[in-house]
Amino acid sequence: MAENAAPGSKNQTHLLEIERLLKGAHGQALVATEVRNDELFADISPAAVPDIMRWLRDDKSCRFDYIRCLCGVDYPDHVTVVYHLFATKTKSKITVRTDVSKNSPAVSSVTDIWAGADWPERETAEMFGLVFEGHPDPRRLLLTDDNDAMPLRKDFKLDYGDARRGVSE
Amino acid sequence: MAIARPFLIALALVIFVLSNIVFFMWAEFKISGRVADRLGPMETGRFHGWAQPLADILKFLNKEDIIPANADKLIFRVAPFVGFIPVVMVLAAIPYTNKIFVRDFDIAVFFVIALSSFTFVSMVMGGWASGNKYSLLGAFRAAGMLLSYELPLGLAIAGVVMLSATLSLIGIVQHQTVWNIVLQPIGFLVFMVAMQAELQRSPFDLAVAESELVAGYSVEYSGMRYAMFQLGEFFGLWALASMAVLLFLGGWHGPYLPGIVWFFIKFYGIFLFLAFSRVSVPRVRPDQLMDLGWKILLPSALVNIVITATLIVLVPHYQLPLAISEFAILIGALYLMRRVLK
Amino acid sequence: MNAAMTNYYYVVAFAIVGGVFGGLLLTVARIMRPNKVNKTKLEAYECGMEPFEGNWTQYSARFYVFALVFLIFDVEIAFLYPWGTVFRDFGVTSLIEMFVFIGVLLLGLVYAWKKGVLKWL
Amino acid sequence: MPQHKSTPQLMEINLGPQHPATHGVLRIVLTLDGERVVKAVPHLGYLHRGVEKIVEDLEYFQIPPILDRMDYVANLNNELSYVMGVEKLAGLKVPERAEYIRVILLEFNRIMSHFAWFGPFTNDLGLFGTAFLYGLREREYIQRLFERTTGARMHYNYFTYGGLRHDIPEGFVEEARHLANRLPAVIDEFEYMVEENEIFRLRTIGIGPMDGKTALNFGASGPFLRASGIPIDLRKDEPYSVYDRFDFKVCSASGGDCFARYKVRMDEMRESVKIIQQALDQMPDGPVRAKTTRHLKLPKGEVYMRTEHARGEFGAYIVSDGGVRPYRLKLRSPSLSNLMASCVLLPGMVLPDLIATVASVDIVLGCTDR
Repeated sequence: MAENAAPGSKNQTHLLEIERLLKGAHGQALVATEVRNDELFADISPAAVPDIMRWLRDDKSCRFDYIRCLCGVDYPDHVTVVYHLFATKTKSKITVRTDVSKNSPAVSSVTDIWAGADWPERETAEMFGLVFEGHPDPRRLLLTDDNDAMPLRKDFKLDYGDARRGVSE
Repeated sequence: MAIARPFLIALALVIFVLSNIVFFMWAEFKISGRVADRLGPMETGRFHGWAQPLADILKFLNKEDIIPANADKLIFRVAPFVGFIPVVMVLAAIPYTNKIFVRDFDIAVFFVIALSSFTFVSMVMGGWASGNKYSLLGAFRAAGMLLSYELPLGLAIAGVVMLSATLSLIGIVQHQTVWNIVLQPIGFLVFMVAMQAELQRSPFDLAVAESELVAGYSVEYSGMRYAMFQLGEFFGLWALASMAVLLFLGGWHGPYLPGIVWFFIKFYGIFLFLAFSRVSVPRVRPDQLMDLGWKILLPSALVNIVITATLIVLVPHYQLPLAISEFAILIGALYLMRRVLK
Repeated sequence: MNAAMTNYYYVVAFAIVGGVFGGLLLTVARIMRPNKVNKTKLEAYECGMEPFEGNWTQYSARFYVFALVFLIFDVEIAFLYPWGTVFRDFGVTSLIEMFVFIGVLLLGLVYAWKKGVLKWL
Repeated sequence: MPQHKSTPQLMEINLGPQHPATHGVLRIVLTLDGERVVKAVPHLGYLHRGVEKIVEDLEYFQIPPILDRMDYVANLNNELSYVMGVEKLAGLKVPERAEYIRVILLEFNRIMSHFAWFGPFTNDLGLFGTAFLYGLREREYIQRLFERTTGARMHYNYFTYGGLRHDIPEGFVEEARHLANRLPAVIDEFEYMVEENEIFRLRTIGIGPMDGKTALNFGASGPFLRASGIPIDLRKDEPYSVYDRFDFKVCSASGGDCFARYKVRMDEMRESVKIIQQALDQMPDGPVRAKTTRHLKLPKGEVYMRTEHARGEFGAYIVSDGGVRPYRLKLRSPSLSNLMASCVLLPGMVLPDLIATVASVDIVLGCTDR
């Protein structure tokens, strides 16, 4: 499939170049980076989110001008916020992950960088109990206003009643 | 007996028109069905759903009548009657042939125009009194349409009045040796467009505007009260379609067949036009509607009057020049409009 | 009774029949229909939500201008009809007079148009 | 004449959730000045069923039927992103025949979805019923093929990791070819029906224009984005499945108004027909399903798989902890982003234009709310 570009392909080289530039510009905030399957993965510290994101959009070798997906993943000790970015010119992809601690679940909003992060951030906020600092309209998106549950956290269990009887483990 | 006579005539006429309306409703179901490539009602009454309108009326009778708590109850109750009674009164002035008519009014044209615009008044009243925002928006729109389409309608008829020098509908028909549609194509077109607006038929059904205002002025009306608005509209259709036939299509004139048959052939021709136009064009926007009324229809109607008056006074045999110049202007204007819109 | 009076007698009769007929329909409906109102049913419809406050609002000022222009032209129609029935008896004079009348009103329309008050929205 | 200057009294009104033109249960709280929209605040969540939470309790093979219930107009397109993501994580190789059948069904599904958009769109413009039923009629012909193939009318549950649930029925190819040959004339008919209509043009041209840059910034995708003059189509840009073997062009239009959105969808259907015809010609024989186990265990890892849904980019972000259930499955819905983008257009519009614009975006609330 066209998916798995061979190592050393044009795209791969470009991603490695971005990885190098990223390390140079924001090395101290990077936790880990990896190029796999035509995609760059970068783990960053939450404090560096606004800087790195703005750099990713504005730097002329990156130009990640399109936010595909913003979501959270709940782990036992932290919530990871995952940004899937895309550059429409070079067609390169990057996945940025940042681990937000559950004690102070705050991360800077990226709505001023990509307006498309608006509703996904609202959704992530209500589903995981996060706070996106600087979000222009931090209301709930899908849940009712009086619902304080954080449904997508793992400690929130669905109650099926009898509906799941007989489903194998 | 002389005192009871008008009442009996009125009752007979209302029942006659009502039976026609039942047919209208059925025909509209079937036409809009066939146009949309489906069958329309097929079950009610076995034969092609002929009883569907009756079933609808029965349903209206069975519906709960709800008057919202914050409605202006008096006006809310009165509004359907304001829409219904004037269009029944109009029936008194409409002749069907030179023998079959109720009364020959010498100002029949005036009378019909004046009373048929009461429909809008009832909409404004009903929409305002409902105490609902959607109906209020519908009422705004109805009022705007009343203001904008009353004028072209009246001015389009003025040309006909000038040709026949009378306001009596019977007189106007008798005067039409050549149908007025030939002499007054601009007037006819303006009349037809304004008529659709007066009747709240698509593309001018803005006061109802299902996809925008849910049901416009009639949001809060249910059951028979709602049905009365509908009945009023159908009676209005009866009145204005008859007017179109009498003023522009030569009324009962026609070869071979008796006059009354000709009248209804033409009448149902107009009805078919209305039924088809309803299902084939989208709705216009309120501002486009106003623009059409004020900036196209009103000036065209005035141009029509000016041409007609000038030719009648200055040219002895004015009929042929009038027809030629009107058609020339009409075709030119339509061509220009198409160019602009493309 | 003269003809005009008879005409209007007929009109009144038609009005009464219309009113009685409508009333009859409502009465029949009143007998047939159920009547189980509750508070929710009596609420104003607003797409299934509880309505916001204030169901009546002001009319737009534009509306008033429309109504004025309408009134002027409606008066014109009222003059045009009787004129239309008799104007050929007076020949060119009546023609010019009416043209001046229409012209003045048309100027008014053009003025209103240019001023931009014929914008609905 | 002095203009009216004092502050007008504004009217606050709910448009939806129970409204004929909000395509389900979208609720927009409008602040109106007359009929001019001053402020439009969308409220979502009336169809929120917690898909992302439910799937965490399901095994991988149980998930596609849940996804069918998201975008209930283009169901197969929903399934694709997810099954391809699982395949990628598991390293499954899908048989060629299955890929081709997938493409054929996906493109038919796209056409169905566009038909189901076209009808309601004209309905919202006030062409009551006519074009709506034409759209549904054509949809029904394709629907029959789907019913025969998958055994279900709406919730197909036909794609599965490793291929398809079962092979196509007897006579599928002939019927599909017949449908595909018929469709261009149908699309021409639809265009003729509305495009020559002055009122349709007046109501759509120049209404709700969105420039490409804004659309991109808002993460819009699909026909909505392409109508703004940005020809991004994942089938072409990041080819998945066997899309790189077909000859088709990415349709885009300039203007970004309602008419452009309409035009793009119409053109796109023609391209879909081309893809279907090519796929039918090239389709090989063979198995339709790779060897897999029922209780599939995915290796630890994550994948973001995106496909070109009928409405735009549909993404499935699967995080696996090595078990039989996904640790997290995020579904990126194209309707959500497109709706979000279109909502900035609404203030300043008049009510009928607002209805037309929201309708032109082609939202499905099941997909938006998940």
